[in-house]
Amino acid sequence: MGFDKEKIIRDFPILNREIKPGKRLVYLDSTATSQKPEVVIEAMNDYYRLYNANIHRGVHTLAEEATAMYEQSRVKVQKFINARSHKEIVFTRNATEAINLVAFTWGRQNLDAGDVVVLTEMEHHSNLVPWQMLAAEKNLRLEFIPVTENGELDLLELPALLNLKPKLFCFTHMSNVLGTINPAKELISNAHKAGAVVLVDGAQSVPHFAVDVVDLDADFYVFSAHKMLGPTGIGVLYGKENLLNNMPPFLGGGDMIKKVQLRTFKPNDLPHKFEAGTPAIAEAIGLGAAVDYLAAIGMDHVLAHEKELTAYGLEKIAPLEHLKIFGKDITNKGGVIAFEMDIAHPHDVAQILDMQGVAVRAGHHCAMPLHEKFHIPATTRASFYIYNTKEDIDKLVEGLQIVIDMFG
Amino acid sequence: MGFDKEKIIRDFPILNREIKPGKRLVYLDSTATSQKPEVVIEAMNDYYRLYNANIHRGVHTLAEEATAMYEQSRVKVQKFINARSHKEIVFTRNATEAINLVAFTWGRQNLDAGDVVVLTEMEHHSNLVPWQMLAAEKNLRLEFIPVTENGELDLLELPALLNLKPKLFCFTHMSNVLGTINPAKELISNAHKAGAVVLVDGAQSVPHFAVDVVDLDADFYVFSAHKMLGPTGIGVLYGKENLLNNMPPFLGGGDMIKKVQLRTFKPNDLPHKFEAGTPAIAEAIGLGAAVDYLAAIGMDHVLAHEKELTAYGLEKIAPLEHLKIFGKDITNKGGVIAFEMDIAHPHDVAQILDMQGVAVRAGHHCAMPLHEKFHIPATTRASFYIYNTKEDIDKLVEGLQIVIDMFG
Amino acid sequence: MDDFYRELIVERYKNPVYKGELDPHDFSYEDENPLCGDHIHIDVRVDEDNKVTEAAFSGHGCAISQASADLLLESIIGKSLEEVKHFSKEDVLDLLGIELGPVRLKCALLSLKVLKAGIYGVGELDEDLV
Amino acid sequence: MDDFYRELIVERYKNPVYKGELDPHDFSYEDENPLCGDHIHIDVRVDEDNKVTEAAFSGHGCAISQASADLLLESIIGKSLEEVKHFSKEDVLDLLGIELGPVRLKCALLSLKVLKAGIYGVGELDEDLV
Ligand SMILES: Cc1ncc(COP(=O)(O)O)c(C=O)c1O
Ligand SMILES: Cc1ncc(COP(=O)(O)O)c(C=O)c1O
Repeated sequence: MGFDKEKIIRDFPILNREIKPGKRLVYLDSTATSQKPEVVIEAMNDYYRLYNANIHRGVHTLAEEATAMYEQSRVKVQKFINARSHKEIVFTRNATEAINLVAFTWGRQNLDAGDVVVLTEMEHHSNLVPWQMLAAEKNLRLEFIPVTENGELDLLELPALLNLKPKLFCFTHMSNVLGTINPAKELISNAHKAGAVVLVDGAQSVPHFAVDVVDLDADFYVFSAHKMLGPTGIGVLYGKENLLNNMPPFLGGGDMIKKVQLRTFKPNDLPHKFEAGTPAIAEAIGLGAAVDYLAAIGMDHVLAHEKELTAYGLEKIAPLEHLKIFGKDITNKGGVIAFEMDIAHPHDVAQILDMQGVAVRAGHHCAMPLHEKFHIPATTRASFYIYNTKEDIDKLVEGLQIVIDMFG
Repeated sequence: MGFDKEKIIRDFPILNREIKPGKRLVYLDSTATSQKPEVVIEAMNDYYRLYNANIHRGVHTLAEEATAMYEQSRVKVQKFINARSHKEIVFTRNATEAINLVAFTWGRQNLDAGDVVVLTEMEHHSNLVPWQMLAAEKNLRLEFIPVTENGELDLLELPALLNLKPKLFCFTHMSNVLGTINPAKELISNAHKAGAVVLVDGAQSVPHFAVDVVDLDADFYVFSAHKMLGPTGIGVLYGKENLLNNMPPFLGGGDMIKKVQLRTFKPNDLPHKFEAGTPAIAEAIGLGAAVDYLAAIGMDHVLAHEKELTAYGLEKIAPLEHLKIFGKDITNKGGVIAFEMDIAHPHDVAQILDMQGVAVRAGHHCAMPLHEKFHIPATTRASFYIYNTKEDIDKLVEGLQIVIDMFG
Repeated sequence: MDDFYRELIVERYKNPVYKGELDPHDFSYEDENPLCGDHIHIDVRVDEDNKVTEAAFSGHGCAISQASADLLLESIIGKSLEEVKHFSKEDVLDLLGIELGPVRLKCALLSLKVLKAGIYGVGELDEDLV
Repeated sequence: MDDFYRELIVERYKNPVYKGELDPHDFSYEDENPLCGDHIHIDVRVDEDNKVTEAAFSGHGCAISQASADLLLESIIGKSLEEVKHFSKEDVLDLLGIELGPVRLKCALLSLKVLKAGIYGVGELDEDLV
C-alpha cells in the first residue's frame, strides 16, 4: 500500500483519544510500546469470536484453524526477517524472555568460568541482567564496549575486547535512548572472526527498519511484538537452526515434548521444543497481522518517514533554551530524541506535556548504566513511529515552551 | 448475576459459529481451553483502542491508566483465590511457566542430590517435565502416588511416600483427563506435617470451583487464564509471600530490577521481581474481566452446573455399546468425561464428531504416563463449562451413535 | 453419508488387504506417532531390479493411518524403489481421496515416512523429507 | 494556568523554605527513588517532649518530590513524633493539593517515607507502611 499518511492515522483508533478536554493524544512513546492498528485488534477478535481453540493437539475444526493461523504467523515472521526456516522462529513472551532463554540454555551449556562475554554500555536492562545473573552463577567475565560522548559505540575499543576471545557478544541493534543504529553487520562479522557467538537485541530495530538475519549473519536475534504494532504477551527468538538444535530445552511441559514417561521425556522438534505449555495463540495471530501491515507499507518507507521526523524534531527542539539533546549528532539515528532540561526534572516535563495531550516517557528507560555514565539520573524521551506527523512534533515543542515558561 | 443459562450463552459470540452447513458449534473442549465471553474480549479491545501504553514507568495519562488496570487485575485475582496480598500474585505466561518458575528458583535453591519430590501418576506433563529436568540436573528422586483402577489417587500409598521426608510435593487439584478432584486440603496438611513444601496445579480447578489458597494452605498454586474465560498468554503463580521473598529472581530484565549497574543489579520488590520485561498487559486486563465475570456468576453455581451436566453425560453415554468410560465411578468428579471405544481410534471418533459440529479432544491430553498406566495410547475427551447444556450432551451422544454405526 | 470417512477408508481399516508380516524380507522399518499412539511396521520384498514384489504392514492406529498404509502398499507393488522414493504427501492424499488438517495429516503420512526411512536405511526421517 | 502544577509547587520547588542540613540533629535519614533518581535526606531536631523543633531536607529530584518534602517539614514543626507517625499519604496529598498517578505518587511520598524510616529507626521502610 506504500506510505499513505492519512490512511495510517485512520487505522489507529486510539489516536482519536482526548487526553484532556480539547487535547487530542499526541503519542510520542512508541519506543516503550507502539499503538496497534485496527487490523491487528480485529485479527485477535476473530480468533476469540470465531475459532478460539487450543492448538497442535486438536482434531476438531476450531483447533485446526487455530493451529494453522498460529503456524502461519510463524512463517510470516520468518519471511519478515528473512530467516531460512520457520523452525528458527521461537515465540516467547517478549524480547526479554528471548534473551533469558538463550542465557539459560545456550549460555549454561556453553559458557564456563573465566569465559568472556562482551556487551555494550548502551544495553537495555533486558540485555544486561540475564548476563549478570549467568556471570554470577558461572563466574564469567563481562566486558563492555564504551559509548562515546556523542552517543555511539566506541569501535576503537572493539579490537582489544575481541582479543579477549569472547565466547559471546550481545549488543542492541538500536539504542532505545540515544537512537543510535549500530553497524550490526560489521560488528557481527568481526565478532565471528574472533570466534564469538552473537546475539542481537532487535527490540528497537525490527519495528523500524528492514532486518535480514541471514544477511547480518546473526546467531540469535530477539524482538517484541508490542513495539511493532503487535499485541503484548508475545516476542520472538530467532536462532540459527543448528544452534537451536543443539541447545537443551528451556521450560518443561506440554507441547515441548515428543514423549513423556514418569521419570523421563523426549523433547519435541524445533521450534516446539522451546514453547512449553499453551502458547500466546491470539497474540501470535495478532503479531502475524502486524507483520502483514508493516510489510504492506514497506520497511524502507517506515524508516524514511522516521528519519524525516527525527530530522525535523532535532531542528525544532535544538534551539530551545535550557535543553540538551542526548545523542544529537549521531550519524545513523533512529526515531528517538532523549533530552535533559536544566530547569525541570524529566518527570515534571513529562507531566506538563501530558497536560497538553503529549505522551512522552521520563526516566532511565531501562538503561541505568548509560544514564549513570553521563551522570544524569533520568531523561525525557520522545519517539516516533509511522502514525506520527510533523504537527505532533510542533505540539511537543509548544509543550516544552510551557515548561520553560513555568520553571525557567 | 447468578446462573442465567440463556444470558451466559448469549455472552459467548463463538457459540453462533456453524462448523459444517447446518451444524452449530457444540464446544466440549473447555479443558483444553475455554471460550471467552464478549466482556473479556471487549476489555482487551478497550485497552488497545483507548489506553494502550507500557506500564509502571510512565507518567503520561495512558501509562497511568494502563498501570492502574494491570495492577487492579492482580488484586482481582488475589481476591478471587483469597490470597493475603497482591504481592503473592505473579503473572506468568501460563500455568506451565508458573511451575517452571518455581522449579528454577525455589527448586534450584532448596533441593539437593538425593532429595525426594513426590508427584502423582495423574499429572499433566507441565507438572512432570519441569521436575524431571530439575531431577536430572540435581540428582533428585521422584516418587509418585499411584492412581487406582477407578481413577483416584491411591491414598493408602501416601504415608509411605511421606515417610521418605520429601522436600516438595506437587499434585493437580483436578485431573484434566479423569476429572478427579483431589482432596487438596487433606493432602497439603499431611504433606506439611511431613515437612514438604506443596505446589498445587490448579489449571483445572480455579476455572471450575471456588479455590481459597489460604484455607487450603497451599505454598504455591498455579493456573492459566485461557482455561477460565480469559485470554491466552497469561497465567498466575500464587506463592506465600515469605517463600517468594526468599527466592532468587527468575528471568532478568526490565521491570524486575530496582537498580542496575554494568555488572550488578538489585532485584525489585514483589511481585515485580518475577515479572521481567514488558508483561502481558492486555492479557492481565482480560483476565481481570474474566475473574469479574466468574465471580458475578458465583463459583458454586459454576460447579453445580458442571456436576449436573457430568451426571447427565455419564448417564447418557454409559449405555453406548463399544464404549468404556475412563474414571466413571470417581467420587468427586469435575466436568470431564474421557472414554475409549474398542471399534474406533479416538482421532476417528473426534473427527466424526467434528462433522456434526461437536468439538472434543482426542489424544493423550498431555498425560502420557496416565494413559500408559492403563495401556491406552489415547482417549476421546468431552468436557463441560458454564456455556454447555444438556442438549450439547445429546448432540455428543448422537455423534457417538454415528461412530458406532460406521465402525461397529 | 459424510464423504470424509469415505467407504474406502472404513472398509480398508476394517479389512486391510496388505496387513501382515513378511519373513524373510529385503528391508523393514517401523515408527510411531506418539501424539496418538499410531504405530506402523512395514516389510518389503524386492526383485533383482529393485522392484517391489511384496509388501505388508502391521501395527495399530486410527482408520486414516491404517487405511493409508494399506493403500500405499497396494500402490507400490511393481514399482522400483527409485520410483517409491518420489512418492509424495500429495500421492498419499490422492489415494485417500480426502483433505486433512495438520494433525490428521501426520496419521496419513506415517506409513510413507516409515517406508521411505526403510528405503533410505536411515534412523529417523525428518518430517520435511516426506 | 493548569491547576496541576499549582503555583505553590513550582514556588516551593524553586524556593524551598526548609532546604538545608541540621548539625547536630536528633535523627536523620535518607532514601532515593531509583526510578527517577529522586534523593531526599532529612535532618530533624526534637525537644525533651519529642516534639519537632527544627527540620531540614537536602537532595534533588522532581518538583513534586522536592515541594512535598518542603511542605511536609513545614507541617511537622511543633508536632510530636507520635503525631508524625500518623501522617498518611492523604495528608501529603492534601498539602500538595493535587491528585497523582501511581508513578508520581512515589515522588510525592518519598519524603514521608524517609521521615518515618528516620523516626522508626529502621533500615528501609516497606512502601505499604507509608
Ligand atoms: C491439569 C493441567 N495442568 C497444567 C496444564 C497446563 O496449562 P497451560 O498449557 O496453560 O500452561 C493443563 C492444561 O492443559 C492442565 O489441564
Ligand atoms: C533495546 C531494547 N531491548 C529490550 C527491550 C525489552 O523489551 P520487552 O520489555 O518487550 O521484553 C526493550 C524495550 O524497552 C528495548 O528498547
